[in-house]
Amino acid sequence: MAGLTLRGLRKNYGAVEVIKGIDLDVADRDFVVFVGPSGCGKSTLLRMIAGLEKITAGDLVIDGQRANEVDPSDRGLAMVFQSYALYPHMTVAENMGFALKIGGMAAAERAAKVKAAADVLQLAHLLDRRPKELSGGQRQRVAIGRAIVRNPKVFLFDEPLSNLDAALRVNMRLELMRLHQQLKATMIYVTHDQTEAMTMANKIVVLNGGHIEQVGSPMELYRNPANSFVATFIGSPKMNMLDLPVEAADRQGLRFALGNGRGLTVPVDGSGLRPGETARLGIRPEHLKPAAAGPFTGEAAIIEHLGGLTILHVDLGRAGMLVVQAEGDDRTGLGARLVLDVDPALCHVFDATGRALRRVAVREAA
Amino acid sequence: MAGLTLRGLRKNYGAVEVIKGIDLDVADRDFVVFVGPSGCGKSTLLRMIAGLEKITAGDLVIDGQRANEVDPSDRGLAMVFQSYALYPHMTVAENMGFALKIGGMAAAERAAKVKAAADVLQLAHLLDRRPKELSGGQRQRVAIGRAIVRNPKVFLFDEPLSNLDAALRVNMRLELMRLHQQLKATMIYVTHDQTEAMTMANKIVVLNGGHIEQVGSPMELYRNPANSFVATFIGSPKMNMLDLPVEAADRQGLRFALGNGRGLTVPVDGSGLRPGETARLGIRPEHLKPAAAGPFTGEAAIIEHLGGLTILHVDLGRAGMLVVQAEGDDRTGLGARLVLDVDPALCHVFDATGRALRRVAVREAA
Amino acid sequence: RRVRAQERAEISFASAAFFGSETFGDLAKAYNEAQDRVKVTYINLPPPSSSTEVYQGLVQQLARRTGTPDVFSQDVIWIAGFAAAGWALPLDEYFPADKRGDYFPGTIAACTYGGKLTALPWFLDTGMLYYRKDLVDKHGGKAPTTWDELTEMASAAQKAKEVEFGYVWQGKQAEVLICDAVEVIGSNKGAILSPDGKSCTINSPEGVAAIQFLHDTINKTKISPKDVLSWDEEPSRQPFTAGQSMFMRNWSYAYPISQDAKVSQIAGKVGVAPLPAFAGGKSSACLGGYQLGVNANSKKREAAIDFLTWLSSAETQRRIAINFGLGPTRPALYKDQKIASENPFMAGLEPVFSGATPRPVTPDYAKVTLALQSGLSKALLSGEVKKELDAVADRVNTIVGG
Amino acid sequence: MTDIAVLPGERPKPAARALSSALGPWLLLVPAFVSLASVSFYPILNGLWLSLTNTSLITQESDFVGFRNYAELWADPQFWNAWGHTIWFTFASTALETLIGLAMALILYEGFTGRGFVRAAMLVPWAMPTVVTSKMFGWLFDGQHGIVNWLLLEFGVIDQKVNWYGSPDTALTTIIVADVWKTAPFMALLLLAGLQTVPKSLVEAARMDGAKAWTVFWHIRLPLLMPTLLIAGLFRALDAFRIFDLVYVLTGGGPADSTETLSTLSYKVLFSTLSFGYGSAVSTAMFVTEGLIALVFCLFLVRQIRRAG
Amino acid sequence: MKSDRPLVQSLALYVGAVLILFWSAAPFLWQFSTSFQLDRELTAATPRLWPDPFTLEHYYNAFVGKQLHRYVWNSLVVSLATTALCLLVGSLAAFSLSRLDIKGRFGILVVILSVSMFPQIAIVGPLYLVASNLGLLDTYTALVITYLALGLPLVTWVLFGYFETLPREIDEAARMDGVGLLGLLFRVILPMSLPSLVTTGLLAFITAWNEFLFALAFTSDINRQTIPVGIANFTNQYYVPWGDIAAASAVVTVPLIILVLFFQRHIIEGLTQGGVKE
Ligand SMILES: Nc1ncnc2c1ncn2[C@@H]1O[C@H](COP(=O)(O)OP(=O)(O)OP(=O)(O)O)[C@@H](O)[C@H]1O
Ligand SMILES: Nc1ncnc2c1ncn2[C@@H]1O[C@H](COP(=O)(O)OP(=O)(O)OP(=O)(O)O)[C@@H](O)[C@H]1O
Ligand SMILES: [Mg+2]
Ligand SMILES: [Mg+2]
Repeated sequence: MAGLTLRGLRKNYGAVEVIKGIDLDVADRDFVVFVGPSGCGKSTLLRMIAGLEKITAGDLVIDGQRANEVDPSDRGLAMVFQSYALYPHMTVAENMGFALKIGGMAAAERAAKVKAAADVLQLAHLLDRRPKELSGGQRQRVAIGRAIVRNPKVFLFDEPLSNLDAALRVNMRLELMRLHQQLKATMIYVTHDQTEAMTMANKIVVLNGGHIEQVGSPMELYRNPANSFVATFIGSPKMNMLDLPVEAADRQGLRFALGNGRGLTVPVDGSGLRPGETARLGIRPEHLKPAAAGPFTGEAAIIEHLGGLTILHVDLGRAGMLVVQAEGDDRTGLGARLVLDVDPALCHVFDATGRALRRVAVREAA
Repeated sequence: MAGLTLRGLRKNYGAVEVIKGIDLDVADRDFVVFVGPSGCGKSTLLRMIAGLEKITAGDLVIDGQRANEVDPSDRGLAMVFQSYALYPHMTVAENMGFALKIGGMAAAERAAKVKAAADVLQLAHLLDRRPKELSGGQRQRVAIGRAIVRNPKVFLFDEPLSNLDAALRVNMRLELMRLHQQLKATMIYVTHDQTEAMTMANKIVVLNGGHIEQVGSPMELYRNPANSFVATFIGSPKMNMLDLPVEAADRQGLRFALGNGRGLTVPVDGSGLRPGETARLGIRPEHLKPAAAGPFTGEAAIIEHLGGLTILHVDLGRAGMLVVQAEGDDRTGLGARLVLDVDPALCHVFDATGRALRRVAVREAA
Repeated sequence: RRVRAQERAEISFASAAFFGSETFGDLAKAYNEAQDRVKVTYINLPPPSSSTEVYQGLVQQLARRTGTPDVFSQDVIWIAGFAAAGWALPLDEYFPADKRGDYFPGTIAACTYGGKLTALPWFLDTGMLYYRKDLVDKHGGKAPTTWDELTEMASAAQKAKEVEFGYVWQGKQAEVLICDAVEVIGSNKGAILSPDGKSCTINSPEGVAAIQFLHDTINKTKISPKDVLSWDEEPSRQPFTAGQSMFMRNWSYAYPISQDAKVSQIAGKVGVAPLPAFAGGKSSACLGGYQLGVNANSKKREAAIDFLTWLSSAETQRRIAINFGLGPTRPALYKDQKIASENPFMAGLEPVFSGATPRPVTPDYAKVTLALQSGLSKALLSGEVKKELDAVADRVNTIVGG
Repeated sequence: MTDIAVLPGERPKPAARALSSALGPWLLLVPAFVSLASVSFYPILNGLWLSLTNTSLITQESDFVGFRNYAELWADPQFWNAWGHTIWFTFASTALETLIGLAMALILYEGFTGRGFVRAAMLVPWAMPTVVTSKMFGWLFDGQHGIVNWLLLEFGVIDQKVNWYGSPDTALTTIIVADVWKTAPFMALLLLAGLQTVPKSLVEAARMDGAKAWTVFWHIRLPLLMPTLLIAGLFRALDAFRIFDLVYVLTGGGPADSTETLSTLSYKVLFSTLSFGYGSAVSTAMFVTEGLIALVFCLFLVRQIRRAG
Repeated sequence: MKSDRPLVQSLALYVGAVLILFWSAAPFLWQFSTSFQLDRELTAATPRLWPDPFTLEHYYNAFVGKQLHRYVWNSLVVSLATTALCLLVGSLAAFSLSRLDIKGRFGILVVILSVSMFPQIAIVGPLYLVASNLGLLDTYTALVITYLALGLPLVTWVLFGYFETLPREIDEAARMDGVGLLGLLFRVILPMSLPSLVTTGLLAFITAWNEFLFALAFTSDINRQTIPVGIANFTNQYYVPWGDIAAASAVVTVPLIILVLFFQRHIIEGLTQGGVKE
């Protein structure tokens, strides 16, 4: 098992630059998730690491050695494809043993390795089937098994769960996490689903338009997003964003003017902003609570009951909409008038460029 | 707009019965969601209503008239397909106007109708594009637009969102709900995603193996699932199920023996069960709370931080695993020992056939 | 006029398509314009290079016995078959013996089956020896009359490196091989079939010696390249007109080509002569060309005969000789001034045509020729001439005897 | 949207539509069947019948003789000679076309500048009329003036001109070359289409598994291409089995019957000797042999499809 | 993608491409060059690759002497009519087999295909008789009918394969939109199948354009004969005017080459995948 370092990695397709200089360290046994909107370059970056795309500029260092020109099969990586890419003409066992066979391993040894991997993935009873005789989840596990038998330094996954249905997706997610612990392997995982990123990663890399927006642990990103992109991308339902005029701002705090004559002071370093300018206030849905008094007032426009949770879409009128995540089965009726309160210490403020203002007197949220 | 009635609807493919007698009433302006696992017959049922599959037995009544033999295009329904099924060789406007053109409507009138529908869906600027020049969400809206222009009695949707990514799916979900209110239309919607069902439906039909498991409003199903199938299918994370020995049972309650010498009495009509038999205890993850004392003790095996929520997988040892949904950002560490409590009035009990035991002294959950 | 048009007897005429400065369609038109008794419709068949298709097309029409076409043209080798099937009207009463004297005797013989004249000669062609005048002058002065002379002169020229090949002929497994064989065998006093047409005599000593000679030209005297075994007319013509060969056996069509400077490297140096013979034998030339016939089921017999007579008349034959370059079947025309001035080469062909020999006359010719082609090809290739000819003689005997 | 106008559903059209929907599919097949029946079925049945008679245009006979023609065929060395040539021709040209077509397809599958042009050039032989091709090959392989001999001599491959069509050793081979030239592009086209259905991710997965170009081809692309290969091979084999024009124009079956194929034989029997009875027996025997070839291919195909799906 | 290949591999690729070019185009180019050379040069001891002297005589001969343009016209009429009919009839059949619930549709496909296995040699004779009885000899009709049947099996097969890849949901959407059976085919399926129509159209066109045997049997009138027959007719009695034939071949092949060049992409597309990529 091993670490991985990316230094100024770039990729051009003709004149178009798709990956615009990526620097990243992946430590041994990390579970790194690349997340970002569609087309941001996640797959491309992963494929560059795998060796399936040529690197235009920069260095890829695997285990201390520059690997830009190393053949995919010699990098000691294994990849699991979104479409699984199982060989349809081979049985499960043959699929899993193919790499070993090519590597020249003796049949007996190969069978043993395949058996071992199949046991880990509970595939032992399926070894003689062909891919078309398997369910989606089973195929997924075969694809992983094919990676496992090679005993790679690093596992690469490209949206491996996106072809599965919701229930199966949750199961496979857990299974992958279990596997990560069991194999003590380094894993790099691509997804556009922030839930997957949040639950699986110990390090999330948020990509956007070919560059890194932020790197950090899930809760770091959740609590301290570096900019409004990360803030809205991470967390579901996504963070409410209100563009509001600044009433006062200094190093210790920033006061927003709310339409109704009231204000809200957020403890951030507002020294770069002046009164009268507009800044963006970010509030996570679960931090808004119905209360007797509070800075926001509106009426419930849409109510989504999820059973254990209720999502309220509150229309503030001119100021926009707020999404509120209420616990349990909230009984608020459609059209009901709601007053919402929020702990200012949990709010985020972003300047015109989208950069987050530094929190002062950091207080952790509950 | 109109209602719909299904009476003993059946469908055979050769010797295999796929739909095994469905009775259902859909009222005007209902938003009915068919939900169930893959292969349970949702699509088949929807397609029988649409007229795309022949009805083997039973009656389909639309607006008071038997419609079994009516041609699909004459039933006054419109369908939105999972793959959108847009005509690739036509522009958006042509796609939307095609049914009207076939119906012989004059060009000017047609254009007006298409324009009106496009406005509703914010597609007006895309009318001259072809499907392949559209994003997934835009295609989805064109598919809906194609349905809208026909001014149908009932809209039928077959998993219309499953090809979209998570963020878009949430947006389109809201848009569909808005549309339902705006058009005041009757809608029948097929999905296998219980979240969609919960948030969109005013009536959920849970299908399984070709028959109806339960019909009701989302919260009805959530609170009072008729059987263990519905109980686990509805709600996410799904309901914990523990098979436990019955210590005592009567009309007023049922007491489970928990391994550790403690017990849990659930207020259900346990008169059909005897001590010593096994029954299934169902507890929703959000009803389990860490507490100083409680019936369950275990250690945190997997922890999923979702930001606003934390999902704990607690290993009870021999009794199995419990999934706990904790609010906010729970700080429980991996391997931590947890004691969990639950309000017995919120628990469910199912007998050996999976049928839910009737609750006594019904008390609503928070 | 319309009335008169209705009174005219309408007949049809089918023929393979020959090309020239006019077509046979034009001939029919000329006839229609020349008189007002008969009106001819021309049915165009494929060109003679697709003779199998021509044959098939003709047979299918004749076999239906509907009387269409009333008049048709035919290759020499079909005459016996058509006559035996009763499709061809015997013409003896219209062309008594005195009238037949105007034609080459060989062609009249070919038109006769079972003692009856069933076809009328139209135009003609035979195999002939082409030679390089310049080289012949050098190596003996006059065209060879025996195969030995030919071999000698050819070898001499080859040795002197004046030409690559001495003699080119046609050995492809095709109809032309039979023609070449008929000629050598005939020039050795042999024949492929007995005079009654009921047995095969190709494996007689004369026949074997003749075929052995052909084999020797390739393998022993080496005056011929082994390519001749895959050559029919055109491939053999090309090296000759390219100046690579001293002698060539070919039909008359090659003459104008070899004298055309645009195509030929040896224009002006080409002579033609009757094919040589073996010592004691006499030159023999395979008869080709087309003959005319009248459908036995024709309902307009008189009109058909009228047209037939016109087609074969000296006047029309002259026209064909000039406009199509095809040799007349009337010896008299070879002295004709007009032909001589338009197509000067023709005059020299008379002696060649005089020696024309028909191919085996049998109604089963189609089967016989296939067997012969195969057998001769094997004999020439393997060199086991006697053995192969014995074998093919057996096969032919079962065809013609049975 | 709220105006509930007259719904289009009120148009009644019960019986007519039901009928047309039941009969519709068959009605749509009618033109194809009429066409095939009139041009193919009738002659085939006619041929089957004729093969049981001694019909000959020349002898004017047409009597039922049972299986006498087939008995005669069975004992006819010419038939078996032609049969052998035809089978060999079919096998050799199909195999070569497959190999060359596959190589072409593999090259043209890869992206490189000018690929479109090369793809189009590849199809040239296929688009040329067979009549032209055969004349052209007669010309190219001419023993004396052929450019092939000239080139081979120039490059010292041979030391004297080869008489390609005049020697039994080379005649059939040369015809096979001509046929391969003409039809390999068609094969390449089908295989190219087949290659494009092999998902790219499989090839990438194999590369990750350590497979080099050759291994990828041998273990991934080829097995997945197998059904296409078999179908294309079947089409080609059946077509090759009927080879006629090339042989007829180039050698006429010679020398010494060494290039006689079933088509040329049956052509000669049918149209030169006009023995329709015997000739039809030859063509029916051809048909039967083709059926057997098709059967072998189909067996392989079914196995393949079962396996790979 | 292109740059991702190692040098050796690119090199091999280009060598392969050049070989294909040479193998495919060289014979034709040689033929093309022949058409500009004097007949005399063709039989010279050393072949000339470049025409010298250059002559257009063969083209003159072909068009003026042999009236090639008439054959070209006939071929065009016959081939285009065949193509159109093949596409129409073939798409009806393929549509019915692919879209409608016909039992034993694979059996029907196999029958259609097996019909094309019968040796054409054996069909010519009977058909000639039929055609002549119906007075169809020397008509375009006879040729078109025959070529239709010759082209139909492959056209149906390819179109069937293509239709099978088009999603059924499109049909169903159209049915919901009120389209009838033929409307579905002509307004929805066919417009979506353009690549495949191009491919099959080309297949049918080339089949008809190149066919020789039937054309020879059915036509004897220069006003109805097609190019292959015309070229065969160039050979008079024995004389084969190589230069003229080469010229005629060039004339008939070049348009096909241009056609193929133009449609090259669609040809392969038409054989592979359905047009709808979501
Ligand atoms: N072969 C290519 N040629 C040109 N551009 C390409 C190519 N492959 C990808 N791109 C572009 O590169 C960008 C990144 O693509 P990539 O597939 O890495 O996105 P992604 O983040 O994986 O998206 P998704 O979540 O949709 O898979 C996209 O804008 C895409 O259009
Ligand atoms: N044409 C058919 N012939 C035979 N069985 C069929 C056919 N179509 C569907 N089925 C069967 O009917 C059952 C119901 O299929 P259906 O497509 O309605 O499921 P579904 O609930 O829509 O599933 P999914 O969520 O996967 O779309 C399945 O078991 C399926 O295998
Ligand atoms: Mg991707
Ligand atoms: Mg479905």
